[in-house]
Amino acid sequence: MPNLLVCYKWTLDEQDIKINPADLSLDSSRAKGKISDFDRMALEEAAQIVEKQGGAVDALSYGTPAVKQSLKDVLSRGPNKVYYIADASAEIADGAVTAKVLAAAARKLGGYDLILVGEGSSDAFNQQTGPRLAALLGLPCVSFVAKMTLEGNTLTATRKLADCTEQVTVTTPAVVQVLSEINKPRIPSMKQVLGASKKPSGEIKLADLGLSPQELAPKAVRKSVKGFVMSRKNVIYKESNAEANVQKLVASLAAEGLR
Amino acid sequence: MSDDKFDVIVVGGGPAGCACAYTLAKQGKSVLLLERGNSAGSKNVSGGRLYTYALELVEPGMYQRAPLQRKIVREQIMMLGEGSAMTLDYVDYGFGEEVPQSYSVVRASLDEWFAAEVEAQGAMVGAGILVDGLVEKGGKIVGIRAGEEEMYADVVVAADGVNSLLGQKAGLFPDVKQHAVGIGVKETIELPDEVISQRFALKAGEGAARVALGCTEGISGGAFLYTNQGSISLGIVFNPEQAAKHGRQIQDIFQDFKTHPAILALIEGGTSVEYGAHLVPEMGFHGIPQRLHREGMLVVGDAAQFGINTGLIIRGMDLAIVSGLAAARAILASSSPAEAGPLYMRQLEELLLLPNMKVYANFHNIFAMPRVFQQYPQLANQALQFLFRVDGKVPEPMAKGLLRILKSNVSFGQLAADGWKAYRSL
Amino acid sequence: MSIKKLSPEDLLALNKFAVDEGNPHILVDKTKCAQCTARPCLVVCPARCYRQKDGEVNFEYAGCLECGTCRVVCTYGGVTSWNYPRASYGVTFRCS
Amino acid sequence: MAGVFVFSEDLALARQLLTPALELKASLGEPLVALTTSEAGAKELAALGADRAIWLKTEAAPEQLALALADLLGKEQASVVLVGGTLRGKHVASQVAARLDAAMATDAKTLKIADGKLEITRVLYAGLAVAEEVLVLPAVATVPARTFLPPSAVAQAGAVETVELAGDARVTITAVTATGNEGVDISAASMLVSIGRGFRKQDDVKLAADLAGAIKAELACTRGIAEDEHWLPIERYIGISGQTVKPELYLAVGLSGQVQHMVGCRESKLIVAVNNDERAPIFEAADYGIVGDLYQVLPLLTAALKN
Repeated sequence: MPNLLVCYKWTLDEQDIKINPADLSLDSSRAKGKISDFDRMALEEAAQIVEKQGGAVDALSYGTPAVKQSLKDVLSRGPNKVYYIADASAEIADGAVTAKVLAAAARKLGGYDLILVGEGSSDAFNQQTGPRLAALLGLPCVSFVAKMTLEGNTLTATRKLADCTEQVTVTTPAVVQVLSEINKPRIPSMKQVLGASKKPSGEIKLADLGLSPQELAPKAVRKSVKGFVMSRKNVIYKESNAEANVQKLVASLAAEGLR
Repeated sequence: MSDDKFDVIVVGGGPAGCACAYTLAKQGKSVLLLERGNSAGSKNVSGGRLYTYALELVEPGMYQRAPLQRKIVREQIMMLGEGSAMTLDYVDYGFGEEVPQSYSVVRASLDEWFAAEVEAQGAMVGAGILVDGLVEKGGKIVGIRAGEEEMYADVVVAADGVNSLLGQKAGLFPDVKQHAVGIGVKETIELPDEVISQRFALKAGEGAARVALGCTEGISGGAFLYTNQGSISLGIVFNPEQAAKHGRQIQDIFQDFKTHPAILALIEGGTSVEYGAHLVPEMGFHGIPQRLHREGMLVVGDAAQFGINTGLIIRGMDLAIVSGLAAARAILASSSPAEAGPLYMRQLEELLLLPNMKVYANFHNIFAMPRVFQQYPQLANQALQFLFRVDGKVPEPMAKGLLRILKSNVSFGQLAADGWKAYRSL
Repeated sequence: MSIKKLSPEDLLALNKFAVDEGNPHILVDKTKCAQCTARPCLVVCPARCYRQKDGEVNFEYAGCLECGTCRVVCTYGGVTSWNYPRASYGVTFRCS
Repeated sequence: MAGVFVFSEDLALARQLLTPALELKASLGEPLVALTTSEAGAKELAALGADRAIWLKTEAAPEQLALALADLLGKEQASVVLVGGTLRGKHVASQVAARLDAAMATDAKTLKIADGKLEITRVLYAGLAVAEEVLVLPAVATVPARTFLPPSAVAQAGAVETVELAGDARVTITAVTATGNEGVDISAASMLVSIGRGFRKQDDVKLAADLAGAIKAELACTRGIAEDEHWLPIERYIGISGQTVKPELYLAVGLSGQVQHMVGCRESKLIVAVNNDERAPIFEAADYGIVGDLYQVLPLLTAALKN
């Protein structure tokens, strides 16, 4: 029976982040955390596999101490146990550091048939954790998976790429990066929510992962972050007479040189 | 004990539910607190003042841990005229010498904190769970249903708010009537804390609470303003029945009030950050349903329509907490679920909730007098304008002028009738 | 930013909503609304979820503040079903 | 040896990559090397300014080359590697970065060298913000299609080399189906009619198709229409995890304009919205808009624009 590991990220909810119009700085003081949207599909996929064919799912996250807020939520989505590395270094960790920390933790935990990740994090959306993790762990990587089945130690997957759809097979252990279309994540039911508080969590200390300060130094550093401001004409026709609206719009398009 | 059976299930993570669950858990009961929002407080809107005594009843000193905003030392009453306003500003640093009498609060943080306190007492807290039904067996309530799943308890406490769908499902009372509630709308406006202190003549940590009349276009209702840490809660409560008849959208009336020069001066430069709305029980003692319990179920807080509005004092959260506490004490004292209901009613008396509400029982009659919301505030403003005006012309004799202003707003008959009615209501 | 009058759209835009697409938590029967001349919902819904267009009452649940006013004022049975949104959906207040 | 390297399995994209790469080459004073999987492609890239163009001779799919490519780039001591930002490209870039222990960023919109480091800009929080990031060298960055125009041909073409690469055979491809998108690349279309949840059933998509036909536009859609309803193929989906487009005209019909969608189209020259919900965020993001029922507006608009 398969042993699965899902890596997830605890991110700020972008809906709670405000742009200060004066200097376009971001105010995230009121922002709540959430399990990164796309990681929910990875959690759901793992949960469905185990619900169908048995086995066990663990979850793993590397984040600032705020990652502890995620434990109940993540456990309500299927995993039997959650491991977390809560360390301030995560605040500035880049894709290189994150993958190294997760790889070291996954190696330490050991024995997983599949490691699942989402297609990108909902904050930075760098989309590199999965393939990087596979490279570091020496595992094959199946990216952008729209559908998957696991039979014994053979994973069959449908990859959706821009120009084609690929059917691939791989012998486990492997890393799978799932597309958001692979499933619709559950709204945890009452019993799943309540059951989560009885499930175990385990903290892994960053210091116990044997990574050197050099390995933990980010190679990509954020220099500035500014809110994006859309500046548009915002000419809206809202009379109750649809024909009048259409005529005005057509005239506007003509004035813009489009027809 | 099995996984799906508790001593008590509390539905709703507001002040009533939390106070109840906290007290029960502290006394060793197995308690499940369920909240439909993703976190407690995330679905809740209130004007924003908590009278501290209620938290003190739950546990002395508890208020010191709570994320309260500002200690209210200024009580203000405002009468708005067209482009003018009269404000009565009462300062009292002595309100509650040892324990400050009241604080402004923001529910998103207050309720979240309270639910965490409940959890720390050993109760199980489940957020993001919508309870949509009750489980009944042999004429008793024995549990709740959320989606396909059920959970069981000796007693279910419905702290599910003013709409109390659960109370209705239990057959305890019919849906609230439109004359019995107010519709409150509220904007939260952020301003630097120092600016708020300055504008309201407050020291750091001190707050002002204001009620305003004359801003509802004659609809029964009034406005409120509370100073928080770094924000101001500004809103109006309308009688929905009258508002509908009046015909102007309530948001538009609210926005006019917000930009009334006397209000604008207080919030200018601020940033609107949230808009909420909520029903408020308005009938006071007479609005309390006949039945607040049946075997296996108690109704607390807004769900029981507990609220006091004297026009000057608006109370809801404290009554919610007291009723939650009353329910908890009743459950702790009862040896069977059947006993809990009558004991709860007795606790509501002993904890002085019902006696308090009885004192103000007829106050809603005052709000049934339409002139309170337009003519009288206007009268006050016109009178003051008359008294303060100096323009070089020969003024009308004072008595004559005041009489003219009085008569233009209200007849002697109306005045006498209103005065008598108000006196009778007190 | 300075304070100005905000339209209902502006006010709702301040809030955080998770819309349960295709799953309205409030059901409105337009044939009932057609018989109602008072239409209090158009005036008192603080989110203006109810709007009149071409003589018809249109209901949009996406900006609902979950207050219950429409249910309470509707005397014609136009609001046929009123529930809270499913868990994790609807409005989330952060500073109220 | 050092160098600025570009790689994309998509030749059109590889050409575009040369433009920022030429600037980086100038800043770093290092040669520009283009990697591609076809011989003709290599020749073409050499003619567009690559000092060297390497034909990666292989039977393997691009992402199967990731580790071998990383070894090649390691041997070449690449300073900067620009990879075409397709899904395959992102896979390759991530694994190359891991193997080289290099910094990496996806979807770089601007790139420059400053203080011996690679500075890029990219969006954060589903488009809410734009970040400047500084990547130490060696650095890997993916660049989305159509971010840059290809450079013009140079007088003297670079050298063309051939390197045979073995693919990683651990992932076996058993079947490949070309996606039925009639060969249309919506990111190349100059006009798009994009649809969202305002459409009640699949048949109604015809209303949008008629409009698109009238103005010779392509159809696009939101994530929900492609992934949940499957009314349009996934390649027509615009958004954070879908396509990014910047047409002359983006006509958004019955879509609310969530930031996750808008990030994919906000660089459009003109955005026009049709939506019955006046408070839909799409109107904030639109130059022109009609508040109204799309079932009523679209036929009128189609008729009006036909002439």
